[in-house]
Amino acid sequence: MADISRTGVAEPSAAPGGTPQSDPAQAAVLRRAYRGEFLRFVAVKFSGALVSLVMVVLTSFFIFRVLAGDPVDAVVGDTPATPEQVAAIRERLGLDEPMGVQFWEYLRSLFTMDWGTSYVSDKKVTTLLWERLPATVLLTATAMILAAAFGTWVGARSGWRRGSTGEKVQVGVSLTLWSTPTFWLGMIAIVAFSVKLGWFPVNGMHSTRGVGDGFWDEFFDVAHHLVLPALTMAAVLYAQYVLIMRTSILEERGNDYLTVARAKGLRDDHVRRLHAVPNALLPTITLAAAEFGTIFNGSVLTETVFSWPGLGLTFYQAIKIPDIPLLQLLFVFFAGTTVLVNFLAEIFYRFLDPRVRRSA
Amino acid sequence: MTPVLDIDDLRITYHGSRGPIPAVRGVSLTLDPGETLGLAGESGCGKSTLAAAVLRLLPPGTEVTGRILLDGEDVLTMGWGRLRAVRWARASIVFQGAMHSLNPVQRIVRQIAEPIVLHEGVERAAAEDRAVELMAAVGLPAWRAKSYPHELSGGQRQRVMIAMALACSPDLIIADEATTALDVMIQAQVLRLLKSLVAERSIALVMISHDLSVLTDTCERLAVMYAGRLVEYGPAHEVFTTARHPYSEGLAGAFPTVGDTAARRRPRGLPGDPPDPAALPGGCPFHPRCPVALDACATTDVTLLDVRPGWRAACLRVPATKEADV
Amino acid sequence: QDDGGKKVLVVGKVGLNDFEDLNPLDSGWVIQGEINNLMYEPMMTWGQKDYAPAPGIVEKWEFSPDGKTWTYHFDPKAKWSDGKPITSKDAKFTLDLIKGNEVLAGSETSLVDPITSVEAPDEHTLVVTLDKPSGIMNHMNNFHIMPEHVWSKIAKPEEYQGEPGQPTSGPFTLKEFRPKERVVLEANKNYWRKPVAYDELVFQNYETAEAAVQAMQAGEIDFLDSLNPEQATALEKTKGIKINRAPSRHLDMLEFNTGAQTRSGEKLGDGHPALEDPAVRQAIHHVIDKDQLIERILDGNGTPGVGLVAPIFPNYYWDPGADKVEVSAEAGNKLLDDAGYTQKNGDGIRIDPRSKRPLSFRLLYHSDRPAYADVVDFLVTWVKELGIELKPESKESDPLNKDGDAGKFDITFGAWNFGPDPGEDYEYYTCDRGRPEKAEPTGLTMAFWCNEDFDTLQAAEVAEPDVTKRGQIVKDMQKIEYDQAPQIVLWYDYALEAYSGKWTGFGTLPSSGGAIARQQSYYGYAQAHLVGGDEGDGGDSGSSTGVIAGAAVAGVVVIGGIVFFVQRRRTVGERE
Amino acid sequence: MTQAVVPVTEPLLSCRDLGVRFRAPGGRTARAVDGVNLELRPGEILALAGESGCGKTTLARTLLGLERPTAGEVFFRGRPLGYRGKDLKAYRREAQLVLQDPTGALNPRHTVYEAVAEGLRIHGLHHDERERVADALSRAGLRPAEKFFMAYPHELSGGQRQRVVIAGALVLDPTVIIADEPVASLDASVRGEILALLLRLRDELGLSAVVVTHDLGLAWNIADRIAVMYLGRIVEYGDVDEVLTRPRHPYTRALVSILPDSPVGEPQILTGEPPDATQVPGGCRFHPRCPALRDGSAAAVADDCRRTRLPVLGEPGVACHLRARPA
Amino acid sequence: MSTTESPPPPVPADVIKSSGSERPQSARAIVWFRRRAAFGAFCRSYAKHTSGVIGLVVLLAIILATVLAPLYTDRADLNAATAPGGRMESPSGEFWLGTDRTGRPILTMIVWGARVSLQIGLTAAVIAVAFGTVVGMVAAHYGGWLSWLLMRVTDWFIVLPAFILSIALVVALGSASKWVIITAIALNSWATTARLVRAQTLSIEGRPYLERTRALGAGDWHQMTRHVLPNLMPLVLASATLRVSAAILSEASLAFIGLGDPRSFSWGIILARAQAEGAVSYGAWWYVLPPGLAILALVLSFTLIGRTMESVLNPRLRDDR
Ligand SMILES: Nc1ncnc2c1ncn2[C@@H]1O[C@H](COP(=O)(O)OP(=O)(O)OP(=O)(O)O)[C@@H](O)[C@H]1O
Ligand SMILES: Nc1ncnc2c1ncn2[C@@H]1O[C@H](COP(=O)(O)OP(=O)(O)OP(=O)(O)O)[C@@H](O)[C@H]1O
Ligand SMILES: [Mg+2]
Ligand SMILES: [Mg+2]
Repeated sequence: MADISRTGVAEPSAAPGGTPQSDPAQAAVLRRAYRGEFLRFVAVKFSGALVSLVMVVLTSFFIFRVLAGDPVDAVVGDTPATPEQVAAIRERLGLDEPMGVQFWEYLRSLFTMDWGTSYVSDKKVTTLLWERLPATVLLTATAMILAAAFGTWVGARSGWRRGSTGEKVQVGVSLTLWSTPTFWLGMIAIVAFSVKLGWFPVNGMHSTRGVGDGFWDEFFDVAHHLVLPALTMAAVLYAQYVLIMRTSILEERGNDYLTVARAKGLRDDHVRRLHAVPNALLPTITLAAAEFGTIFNGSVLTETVFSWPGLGLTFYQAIKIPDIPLLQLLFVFFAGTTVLVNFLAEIFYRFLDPRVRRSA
Repeated sequence: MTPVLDIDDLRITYHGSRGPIPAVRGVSLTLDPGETLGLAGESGCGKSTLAAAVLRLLPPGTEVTGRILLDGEDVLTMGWGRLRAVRWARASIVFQGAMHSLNPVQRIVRQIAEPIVLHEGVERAAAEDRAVELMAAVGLPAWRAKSYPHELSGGQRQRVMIAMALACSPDLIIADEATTALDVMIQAQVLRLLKSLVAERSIALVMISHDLSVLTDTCERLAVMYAGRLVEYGPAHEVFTTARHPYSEGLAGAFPTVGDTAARRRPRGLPGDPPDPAALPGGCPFHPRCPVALDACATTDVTLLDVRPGWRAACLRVPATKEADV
Repeated sequence: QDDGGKKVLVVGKVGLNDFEDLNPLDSGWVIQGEINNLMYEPMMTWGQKDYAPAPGIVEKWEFSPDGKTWTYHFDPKAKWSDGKPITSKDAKFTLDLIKGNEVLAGSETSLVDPITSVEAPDEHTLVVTLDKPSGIMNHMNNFHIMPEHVWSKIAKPEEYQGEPGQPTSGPFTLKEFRPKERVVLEANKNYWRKPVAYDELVFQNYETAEAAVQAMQAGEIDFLDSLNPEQATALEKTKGIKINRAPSRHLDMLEFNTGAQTRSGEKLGDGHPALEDPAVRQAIHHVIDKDQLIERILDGNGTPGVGLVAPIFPNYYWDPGADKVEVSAEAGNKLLDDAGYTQKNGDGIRIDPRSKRPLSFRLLYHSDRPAYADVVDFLVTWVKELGIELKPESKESDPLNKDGDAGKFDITFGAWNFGPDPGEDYEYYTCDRGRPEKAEPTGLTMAFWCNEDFDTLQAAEVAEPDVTKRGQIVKDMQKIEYDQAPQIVLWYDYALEAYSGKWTGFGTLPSSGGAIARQQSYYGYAQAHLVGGDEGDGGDSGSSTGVIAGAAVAGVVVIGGIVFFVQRRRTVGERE
Repeated sequence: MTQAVVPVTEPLLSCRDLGVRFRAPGGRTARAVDGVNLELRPGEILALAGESGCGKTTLARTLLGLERPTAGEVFFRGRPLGYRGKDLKAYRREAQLVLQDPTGALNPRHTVYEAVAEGLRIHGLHHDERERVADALSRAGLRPAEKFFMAYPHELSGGQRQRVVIAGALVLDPTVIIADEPVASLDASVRGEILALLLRLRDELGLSAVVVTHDLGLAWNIADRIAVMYLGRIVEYGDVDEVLTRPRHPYTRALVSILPDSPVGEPQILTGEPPDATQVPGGCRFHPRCPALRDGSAAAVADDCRRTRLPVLGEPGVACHLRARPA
Repeated sequence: MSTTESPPPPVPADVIKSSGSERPQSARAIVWFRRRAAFGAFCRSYAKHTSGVIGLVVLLAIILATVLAPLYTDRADLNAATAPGGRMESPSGEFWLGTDRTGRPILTMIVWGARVSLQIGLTAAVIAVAFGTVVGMVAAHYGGWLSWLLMRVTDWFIVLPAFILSIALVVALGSASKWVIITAIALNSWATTARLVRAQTLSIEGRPYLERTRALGAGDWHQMTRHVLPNLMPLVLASATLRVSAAILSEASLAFIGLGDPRSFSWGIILARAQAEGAVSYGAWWYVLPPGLAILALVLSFTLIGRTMESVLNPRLRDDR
């Protein structure tokens, strides 16, 4: 009885789910559906990244303004200041304002991209950031490219040849590198290759005495300085990439499609190169992105040991003082970049990997 | 006429972490062109191992003895280059579980075309055209060519696998539990498709399953394996209905015929548990579970005995039943 | 020395990173001052012989009997690096500028405050009138005068960052300024005194002393200061490097919280009350074996500390002579017993009879100075003999200073670069500073110490225009401090400096064995020259070896790759 | 025992207008169960059959109270099922679940004893625990029970594991067992044994059971009645002998037809994929795949098939426009 | 890395029979017996991993050396005032690894420093893992906005450059005391565990045996304590082991940056001191190499142990060593 009344209710008309194969229009329908889902995915991830960024910004304020106190001493230098000077400095830095006002100022500074001036110089900290950024990019990118290229290559091979002596050696080397304190490795490298052998400059990015004025003179000078820090920094990253790639390959290796590929008559290294590696690379991207933050960790230590004039060194210098506005900006920069990279990696990954293009 | 597949006294032993596992223990089989053979047996009896051995796809370190002739050529002794040439061109495999047998990040057309490019040296584009034709043959529309495996349903994926298996016009297709994971209705669809394609192109088919009724429906001949050995081998329908080996009989009984009043409210099965290949009992390996075991069964290792030409069973009782039959 | 025949002196610096600007009128950091001193000749400078005020741009000067009117006569030869003459107008401009600018005046209060007027009756004469006599006018704090024709156009002089190419009065001009990295000075070819004997002076930053020492060992730099004893030893052993061990004006000390309170007597912070008693402080002084510390920590590179003035200032240095506090636990214990600290608790720690608290003091030390950490070990061990306990606490410099300002400590470490003018330095030990007005942290009050006799002397010292008389007063002040012990100066450590054997002639201050770097003058670098005159040397061959090494590394990688490949080929069969 | 209390005619477990919806990805709604009326009589074995994804598992779980219905109600002994903790707990002493995959259904870290005793412990029945466990195990065919007490699941064969799961259900003396594909993951040769066990339990203990399966042969083997589901609805419901030998719904007919030696002649293979619960067609849910519509034998009611919804099947019968109006 | 159920290791088949025939054992005794057997099997399977065994041996050696330190070294030697050696002595029969500038024997420093490094590493790891486990389990079990929030925070912590955040925290808190360092490190490493635990909890909760338990009427508590947690523990343990090595490295790096208590003798501090005292340029390799190698050895041993445990417990990585 109740049933009958319910039969009258109009139902959504049939969706083409029943007979899917024969309708070419469905390709378009599906594509549209996937695209919609992709956009929704992007939106979700984007809002997540946004929340993360907001958290970064808040954390930065909390850590450096609330936890860390009054940095006047850092500003005045070696010679002591009079109370009047101190007051003047506090006023100039806005430190005499109540926390709420400081927070408001802070928020405003975010939107105007005006992060204030460094405590130790009268320069804008953003200027300092831009000045030091290229050196960091050069170093980290070199290290990353080196590490990623060699790491994934070696990782893929050792994963593929699991149990072989070569694999054991590779994994052993990687684990050892992973366990080595970066700064110590740098110290040892300097002593061995610069001081004792004299192959590379001790530190810095340019020769102390200046080189010729030509582009190539400078290029080789910088490249020469780059070798040790880049290798030092690459060591840990390399280990990471080897281990990540190896794991991905191992996960991939158990899959039947590789047996199928072999059964089709592909030779072993084609199976690896055409099937296993591309598929294993995809999860590697996400994993590598998740480890992206460690690059900054490494850059602080490496740049410090090698006096490489990048952001890591700037951060270290700012700690020593501590130069709060600079630290604040660097913190937001490091964390923000990491958040962004992860966001992009997720999107990119989803874009690349058809397996996850559809969440259903 | 050379048989497509001629296996002689094949023995395969895995050397895993748990010690040697004799997965296949002396199997001999021949298959003529266009012939269809069903290979049945419960889990772990060595069916997939046997299939993989045909293309020498076993993991390194596996011990293989005996002889496998593919079109008269011994697979076990051929060089790697020749082996690669033979794989897929002579015999192809439709693997257990299509979900994992397709590369998830390659478009299916590319995967179907891959062996064509490899073995016939044609251009990618031409091979892909052929792939689309093959897809049509298995009932997949051309617009699906650019799909990724996860965009397809289970049945469609299995069709892709079949298209792929047909790609190089092999003489032999081995379908290892090609339909087990599918729903009944889809299973019926795929089976019918496979059957017609194989018949159309007179390809020999080895079909592996543990479902005797499916095999009986699809294949001319039936081979039942138990603990790495063939225990019965004969015409499909006869083996299914009047099995001479108690194991085959038990297995057949597990699949009742709807409408058969004898089976109504009377499920049948074998007592006991499947054997552990690493620790097989002495004598006839089936005797601990055998409802009609003789004392001799515990000590005599029975080999295949003729029931009648083309029908053999590995049971001590075979001659007796044969008499009774007469 | 370098390519193209350019002669370059490369100086390694640890701490070039502390500042980001080079404002000659506002040098908060020693290194800033050092660099500015190389570019700007002061009106009067510190005599190289004994730190006595000596002519700079000003040839000679005199003051009126009441010490309130000072007349300076400018050297007519003096000119800016752009060729324009340096006149008293420039000086007047600069003094007026400082006086009228709050920020700049802030760092020159003792100079600027007493000035009532500055007149330049002619190009070569400057007359400064004061409202009270001031000893500073003898050297005017080494302050730099700026060219009016340039600086009058600078809108915000306090924000001047240091720009290359600006006219200077000293031996160098600024060529390149990369904050935190590198400062390049170019020899001032128009220098009106003797121009320097090389072309460029580079200050290269190093994050750590170690890095700099390694660069020195690798021949990348020619000069390096602020070495620690091990580094000096290490460099001494390196071929072609020479070491200068020279007494300096730097000292390390212990400071006591002598009872932080405001002027109205309100208590500040949480210092231990027993430290208000000079007997306790002096008792501690008795167990500190400065010679042993110098031997063990500094490897002998230092002299035992007395007062704030280091022995390199003969005019001001006070030698305690017979009054010297002897190293004797016995004497210390007697002092404490006599002062009534006779009771001990179960752990053998003396009890303060007034507050009933055991004599257990917190000792703050800087977490980034390992030498202090080692001194702490000695102190803890030594004071135990007095029945006193020390509880060491390490802190970063910044929070440590903050605790110091707030009086939240018992004993802390401190360091000081004295002078050369005693006036400002001793200002910090007057009651004005020791007793802040309000009960809140004020910044840089020292031991919260207050002694009226000392204050009287300080007032007299500041106002004494006669250099010798002033010296005597300063000595008397030191004696009071030594007796009262608001702080215990541990040592005056030596400046340990290394220079390349290719260079020589560095001018030390004082000339009889002083430091080369961190001077308040330009002698150190300006007098240097290459050994054997003009002969430039090809520098190190680092870059070519580097290329070779790079090629070698690449080679190894390539070979490794080939080996890998070949090996894989061989095993390919087994893996299919 | 229990049969004496409950009159034979009154159903032990039933449901009325049961509906379960899930939120599916992409903001869609999956109507997994969409209007089901069902009755389980005491001592009866009811088979629930149908293609993958038609809602069998969901229905079974809802009957057990593991899933809360979004519409309709479940009745046990005539009373609506409560979803408060206490009510559910009481219900769960009476209705037990047997899952498809015995390997997964046993915690690999628990011994057989612990696995079987778990139900007793949850319900605080500490008295005679050992005896009860032993009894349940031997009733499930694991004899001597003590031999298995300390075994871990991975030391047992698949059939033995399923027996342990059944013993775990029996230990609480339930009246109803709901078995979701109880033998699907077992080896063919041991399947029969487990089914025989279920039959025996019914005969000996008077247990009622709902057996979810996609294998009609299995239903033929043990069930008394069968309900064939399609897309969240029951399309045909009746005695096994009746439904499987003379299927009336085209869907049931197709299912039966593809069996080997099928009693209905020519196999009718349905084209297309299994239906999607997020996209339920209007009219008769089966119409897009209906062979009767396709071959024209249902031309008379074709319009109804496409437009008119069928009433929910309340008692044995068939939900088909073709059968509703005998042609 | 996805992790799957870790079935207990294979137990010899005869166990069933033997325990069956000797009936009168108490349930508790049987459980203990089974646990011992399982543990034995775990050990056997662990022992097959050479690298894991090496890691374990090294770790045990380090721990032994640390625990026995008072027997063969004198803590007073580390007091600058009572240090026995001369200035920067190179290794000799008396001082195997030489001395620092105040005459402290480096070997003694390293041996006592191991205590600090281990203590900081272990404490930070334990705090991080405990916290991470709770967060992960709560997030997995309760779902809804709480879970969403927890996972956002977790992801955030995973993504952030941990070392930078640690530095920022220590700088902000102003003091580099042991607890500040521990907090800073722990705060930065709980998230990995939380994510792992959440994934694992979700996977365990999705297992049929939990469904069965629920069908039997079990409540949350029963499910968590009887099923989820025991299945989680091995993995958490393996994860904790890996956390320790990360924590030790973080501590050393922080100390090197200058954030550490200079009077303690953690290995990072020793290296920082060596750097500050000019040991490298002095050529005092005995001051620079051993602490670094010690860090390397300890971190590596924890890593090897953790990885081995992971691969023993995770069948996917297990197939063949
Ligand atoms: N790589 C291997 N290493 C060791 N043992 C193996 C390996 N592959 C299979 N086995 C063992 O060999 C035996 C036969 O396995 P096989 O896969 O051939 O069985 P199957 O008959 O195909 O079973 P199913 O019906 O489950 O697919 C099993 O006992 C299995 O455990
Ligand atoms: N928790 C859930 N969330 C969302 N959708 C679900 C959920 N459970 C089931 N569904 C959907 O409900 C429908 C019915 O599922 P159910 O598992 O009941 O089918 P089934 O008949 O048991 O299938 P099978 O034979 O494959 O076990 C399916 O479309 C499924 O996708
Ligand atoms: Mg198989
Ligand atoms: Mg189901």
